[in-house]
Amino acid sequence: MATHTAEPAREGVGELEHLQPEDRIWLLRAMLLMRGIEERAMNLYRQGKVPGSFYDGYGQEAVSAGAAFAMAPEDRLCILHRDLAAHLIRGVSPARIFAQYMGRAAGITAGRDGNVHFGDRQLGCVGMVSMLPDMMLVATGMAMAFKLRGERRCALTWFGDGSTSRGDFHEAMNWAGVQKLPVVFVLENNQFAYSTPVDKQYAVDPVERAAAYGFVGVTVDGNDVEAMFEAVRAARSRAVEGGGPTLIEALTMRMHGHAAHDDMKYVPLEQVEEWRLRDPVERQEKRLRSLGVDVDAVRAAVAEEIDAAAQEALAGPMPDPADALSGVFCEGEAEALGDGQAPWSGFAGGGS
Amino acid sequence: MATHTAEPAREGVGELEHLQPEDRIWLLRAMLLMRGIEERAMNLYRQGKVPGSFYDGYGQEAVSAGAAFAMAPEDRLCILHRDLAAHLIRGVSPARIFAQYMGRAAGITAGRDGNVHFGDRQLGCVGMVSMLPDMMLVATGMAMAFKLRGERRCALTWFGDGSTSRGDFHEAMNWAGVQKLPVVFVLENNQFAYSTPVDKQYAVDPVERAAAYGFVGVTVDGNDVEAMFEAVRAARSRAVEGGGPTLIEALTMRMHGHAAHDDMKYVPLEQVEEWRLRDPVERQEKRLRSLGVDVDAVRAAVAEEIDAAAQEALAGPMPDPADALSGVFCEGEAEALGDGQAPWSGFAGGGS
Amino acid sequence: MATMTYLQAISSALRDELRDDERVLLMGEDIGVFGGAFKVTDGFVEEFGTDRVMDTPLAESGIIGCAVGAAVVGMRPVCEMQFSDFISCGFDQLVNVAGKMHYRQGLAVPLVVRLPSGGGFSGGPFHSQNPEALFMHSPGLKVVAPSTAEDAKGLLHAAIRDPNPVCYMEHKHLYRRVKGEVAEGVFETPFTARVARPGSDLVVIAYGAMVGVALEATSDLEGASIEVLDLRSLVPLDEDAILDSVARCSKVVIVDEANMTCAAGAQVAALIAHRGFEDLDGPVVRVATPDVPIPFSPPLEQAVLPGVERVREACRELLAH
Amino acid sequence: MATMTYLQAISSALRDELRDDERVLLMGEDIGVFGGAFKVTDGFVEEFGTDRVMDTPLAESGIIGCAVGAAVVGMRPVCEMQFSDFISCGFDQLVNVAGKMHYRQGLAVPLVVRLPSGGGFSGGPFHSQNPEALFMHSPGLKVVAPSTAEDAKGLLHAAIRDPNPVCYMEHKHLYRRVKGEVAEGVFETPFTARVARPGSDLVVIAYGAMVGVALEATSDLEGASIEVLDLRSLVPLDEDAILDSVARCSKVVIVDEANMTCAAGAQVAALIAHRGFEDLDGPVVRVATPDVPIPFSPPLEQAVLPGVERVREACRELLAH
Ligand SMILES: Cc1ncc(C[n+]2csc(CCOP(=O)(O)OP(=O)(O)O)c2C)c(N)n1
Ligand SMILES: Cc1ncc(C[n+]2csc(CCOP(=O)(O)OP(=O)(O)O)c2C)c(N)n1
Ligand SMILES: [Mg+2]
Ligand SMILES: [Mg+2]
Repeated sequence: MATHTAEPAREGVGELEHLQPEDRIWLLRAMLLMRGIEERAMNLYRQGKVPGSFYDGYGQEAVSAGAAFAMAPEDRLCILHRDLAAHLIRGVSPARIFAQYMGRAAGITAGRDGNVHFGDRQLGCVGMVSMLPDMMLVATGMAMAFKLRGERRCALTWFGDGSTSRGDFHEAMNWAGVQKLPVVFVLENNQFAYSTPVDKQYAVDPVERAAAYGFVGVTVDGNDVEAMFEAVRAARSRAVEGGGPTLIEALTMRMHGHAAHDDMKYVPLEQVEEWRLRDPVERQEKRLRSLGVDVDAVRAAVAEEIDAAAQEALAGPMPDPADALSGVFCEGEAEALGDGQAPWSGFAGGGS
Repeated sequence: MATHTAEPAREGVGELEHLQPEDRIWLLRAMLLMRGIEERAMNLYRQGKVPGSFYDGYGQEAVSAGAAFAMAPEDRLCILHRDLAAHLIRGVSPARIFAQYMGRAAGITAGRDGNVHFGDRQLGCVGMVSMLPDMMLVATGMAMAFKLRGERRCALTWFGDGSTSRGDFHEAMNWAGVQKLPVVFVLENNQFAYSTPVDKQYAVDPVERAAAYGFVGVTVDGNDVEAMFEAVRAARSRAVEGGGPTLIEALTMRMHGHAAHDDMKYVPLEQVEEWRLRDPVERQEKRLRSLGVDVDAVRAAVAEEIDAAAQEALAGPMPDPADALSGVFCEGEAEALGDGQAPWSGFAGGGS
Repeated sequence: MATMTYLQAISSALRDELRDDERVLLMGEDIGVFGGAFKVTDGFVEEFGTDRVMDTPLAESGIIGCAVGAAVVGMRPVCEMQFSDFISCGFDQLVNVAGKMHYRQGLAVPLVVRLPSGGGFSGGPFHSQNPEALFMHSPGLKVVAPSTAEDAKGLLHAAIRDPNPVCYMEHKHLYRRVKGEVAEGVFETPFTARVARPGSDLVVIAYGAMVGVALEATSDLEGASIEVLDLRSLVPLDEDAILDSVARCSKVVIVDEANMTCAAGAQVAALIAHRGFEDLDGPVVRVATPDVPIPFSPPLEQAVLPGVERVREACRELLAH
Repeated sequence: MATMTYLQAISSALRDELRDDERVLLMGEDIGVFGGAFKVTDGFVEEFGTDRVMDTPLAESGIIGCAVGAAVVGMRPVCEMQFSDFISCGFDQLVNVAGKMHYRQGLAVPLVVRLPSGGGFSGGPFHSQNPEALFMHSPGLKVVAPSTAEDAKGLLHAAIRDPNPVCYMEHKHLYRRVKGEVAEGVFETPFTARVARPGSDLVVIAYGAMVGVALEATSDLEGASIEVLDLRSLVPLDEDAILDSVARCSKVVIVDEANMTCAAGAQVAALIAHRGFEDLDGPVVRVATPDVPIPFSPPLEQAVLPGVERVREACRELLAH
């Protein structure tokens, strides 16, 4: 694959080297889509059209957008609950995402699983389980298979600061380290786990643990989508070159409540205000404007796409209750995950 | 308690300062008892008098002897499967230990649990479960209670190199670190987990993890009983002074198979030979001889004690099958763990 | 007497125990400053402080394991699983460390695990589970499941004062829907069954949220006299009360919300088929959730959860037998 | 045809699959160089290498979780729990990640977990458990439990070729005690029940090690014609075969080694009490291990495990009914 032979040469050079103008616009588009879809979904939730609870990643859009953009079609992802942009970059249509939130038949899980618990298997993604951070082990196992088969592929998963306290975090980090697996762990540190601040979760920043597991740990500004991209691109290329795992801590902030019901009055206002000045979408817009990109046109196109998608989803039916009992077991052949879209220009022919 | 007020003054000074001649003899006695009891029990196993499987700690006696010797009566211990000396120091009689191995009524668990899975609750010890290293969390919880109640007490547990790969290792280390609890974790690194060498268990020595959890990690020669004692004494005093947990890695070697059935042909002979030269019992004997102690007299006394204990145990009955169903639930008042014996001269009136 | 919701009754029991007994300690994720995902401990930190209403790290094995350690040195920990589903992450500590301790070592582990459970609100596969049967199959754990506000309080007091590990199943769907008169102060409800409505033609045996469903489904079945037995406690299981009802009614429908296979209802049915057989006049009918994860979307979820209609149908059929 | 022990049959199935299908991968603690705690994979590393017979870190959640990851990218992992008891440490990954994946996401997880289970050799509370009911109660997991060498091989082939997670219960006590003729090469045994001995007066329903106990206990019961039904598969459960036997024999004794409450036997009894009721001529009798941890000392262990005597007594009583 072009990217793989090309990469070593690229090693070490800065993001500008890797991101063409169309890439940088794609990154903005992904973030705008994520924000716009989640805002619309929140309204639908308020109108009672989205059942259950509702989670969003407002202010964290750069983490999933930048990371997913560095992943190749043949790579595999376990996407978490604040990472909507990753689904969009892999090729999931906004209409299916709205349908998913609303529990409609056209949703990725056809109403079986809730809101953010989905992943399009045809696009190389595994839907998360609620138990955090269980998916770290699934990603580690994918990477283990890639290494055993001698494939130049990589697995990536996101997880939160709170979930670093759970045993599965350790079992995955240790396993990936001792077997030197091609996996990228993106720690999405948004300062809180529900209402619990990080200082009740750990005494030392978890990025420090990477060295104790035998691999690289880096900290990135999680609100800079191009910095996110570059950190993950480098980690991915290390992984496929046999250099082992990387732990990337993306520093960001959860700007909304844990879920729709949460007024987050436990968060100091100053903290929110301070982070508001570092909004990842505005930062990328500023960048692009300075390059002469017509950002308003991008915004307008995204808004239109979202309207159309919401309409399409709202017009779709709910699932058929008669279906409720089917599919507990796979009846036919087990079908492995498929390849996803990979819009980055660095991937020759890697999707739209 | 004398020990507590006395300790701060002692901080920093070497083991000679802390160990009186009678203490150093006690340490040898504990190791000789452990080795002698396990050797005898192994014979009983071969004769079919010990049901199930049989585990021993040959060559690792210093780890449990030195560590337990530094614990006060009011401290609490979770003792593992290669730590027999700790039970002896807390005050469990050899006869009850033989009875335990043989599944007799007089055993500490009265035949309910097997061989090494015991702890005398009246002596402040909790019997281990097989799932490793679950007891790390139990010890952490004890320490949490001590801190919440403002008590100057400490919890200690041992665990093996292999068990550091499990999630509970992490949940305990992280919890103890973030809450700065008075707990001492003794990592008994005997180079193997059953047949699995440490290089398949981790990429970096686990002692390095301590810093990433926010507390001290030290490495000790696990075959030097006085060095073990001193490391744990210092860790305990740090703990009761509010200094938080300590991870102590005791470097040692499993000189026998994982259990009686294991010929350990997966272990390079040179490795065993090299460690044989560092036998912890011989080292302590040499020390004491140079101090003019009559080591042979100590040996003879221990041998006699073991003979008598084995005879006593062999004469005892098996448990009554009619008892098999009782005691699943506690019917009366819940009774907390009691205080153990603490023979170290540093503990005024701490036992025999 | 005061009127309380099921949720207020739980809070009230916790508050009373924290006031009465300094050994009582609450542990859980977001139970302190935030007052818990369902606000059961709302305002508690203000009265009892962050030490006794502890916001723990996100670590269920840690919560159960540390609670065991605290319990054996004299504390009375009450752990909250944010959702009962997450006990799967602390399962080993619960069944192997807490559950087997007293039998193996004679060491009591006075510990309560609160498990907000059950579905009905589009919680999806990971926020709707009813794991009680897993505990029933693990020796050494007691299991209770209140259906009324009164029992929610009394069973929780009894659980906290019990010297053993007790799994306290609190049904999320009842939190604010169920209201009732609750006696003032501390009272302990025994771990026995309760006849929710006496009857003679057929008995519906249920617990937790299914008791309300059973009562509604059978409130008017063409004048048939339908008994509803509320188990309240699953371990110990009140076998005498069950066999009693069967002897009186000779027709039985067993309802539980958990997945059908090996559920609590299976044990009750097996008990009746063995020791109540002679009294039976008709098959031992079960209504439960089929063996599927609980789906998220309302039409799917409603299709799998046992509802009033399914229970009524089952009773009608059996009465006609 | 070759004569093999139960253990050799398991090894043979694993060896055949490793030869036939490069996607097959064995993962577990000490299964490589050492050949496994019970020597099931003895000599495998020499033929297949340490990559395909992988000595993993001591981490059960890691083993199951990584196996799920490998499975969804095209591998066919077969995990060994060193003892079935340790699945408690990987329980969450098994029931929540592996078990629910296909229903939730339409993603198949072809994965086998081998679980050496059962007691009878003073293994004590942590090396003698029979956790199958926990899996039966968790939707999305198949569960099989062979009692003969032939089925040990055929069920393992079928499990490895099944596109779903399968819990393969291998009973430690049978490893070297059970011998039998086993067909050459690869053959798949369907996940259905098997009549181990036909009969007409009473049927004993069992699986795993209890099948042998049932056969021995009923080999000569004053000339009564006793059927023994070997379930072989617990999920799916062969309900037709069960109801069939009940229809023919009208008297039923259900034996399992697991703790009584909510065990597999409870489900079988509940099924019969519901759908086989009309055919019953006597109570549905159960023999199982009482709800205690499995004690270590032989006299205690023998007192709790269901043995030939208890089963014979149960049959005698029921026949006299
Ligand atoms: C094992 C587990 N325990 C509890 C929960 C309930 N819960 C859902 S999200 C959450 C906080 C997660 O915090 P973090 O990992 O930082 O992710 P974030 O939501 O901040 O992105 C909790 C406790 C869970 N999902 N999984
Ligand atoms: C959770 C768990 N998995 C598997 C086992 C089976 N097992 C018993 S001892 C052992 C090796 C333990 O190695 P280590 O932790 O280094 O302790 P050591 O025996 O070397 O002292 C294993 C795998 C276990 N006891 N617990
Ligand atoms: Mg967070
Ligand atoms: Mg070891």
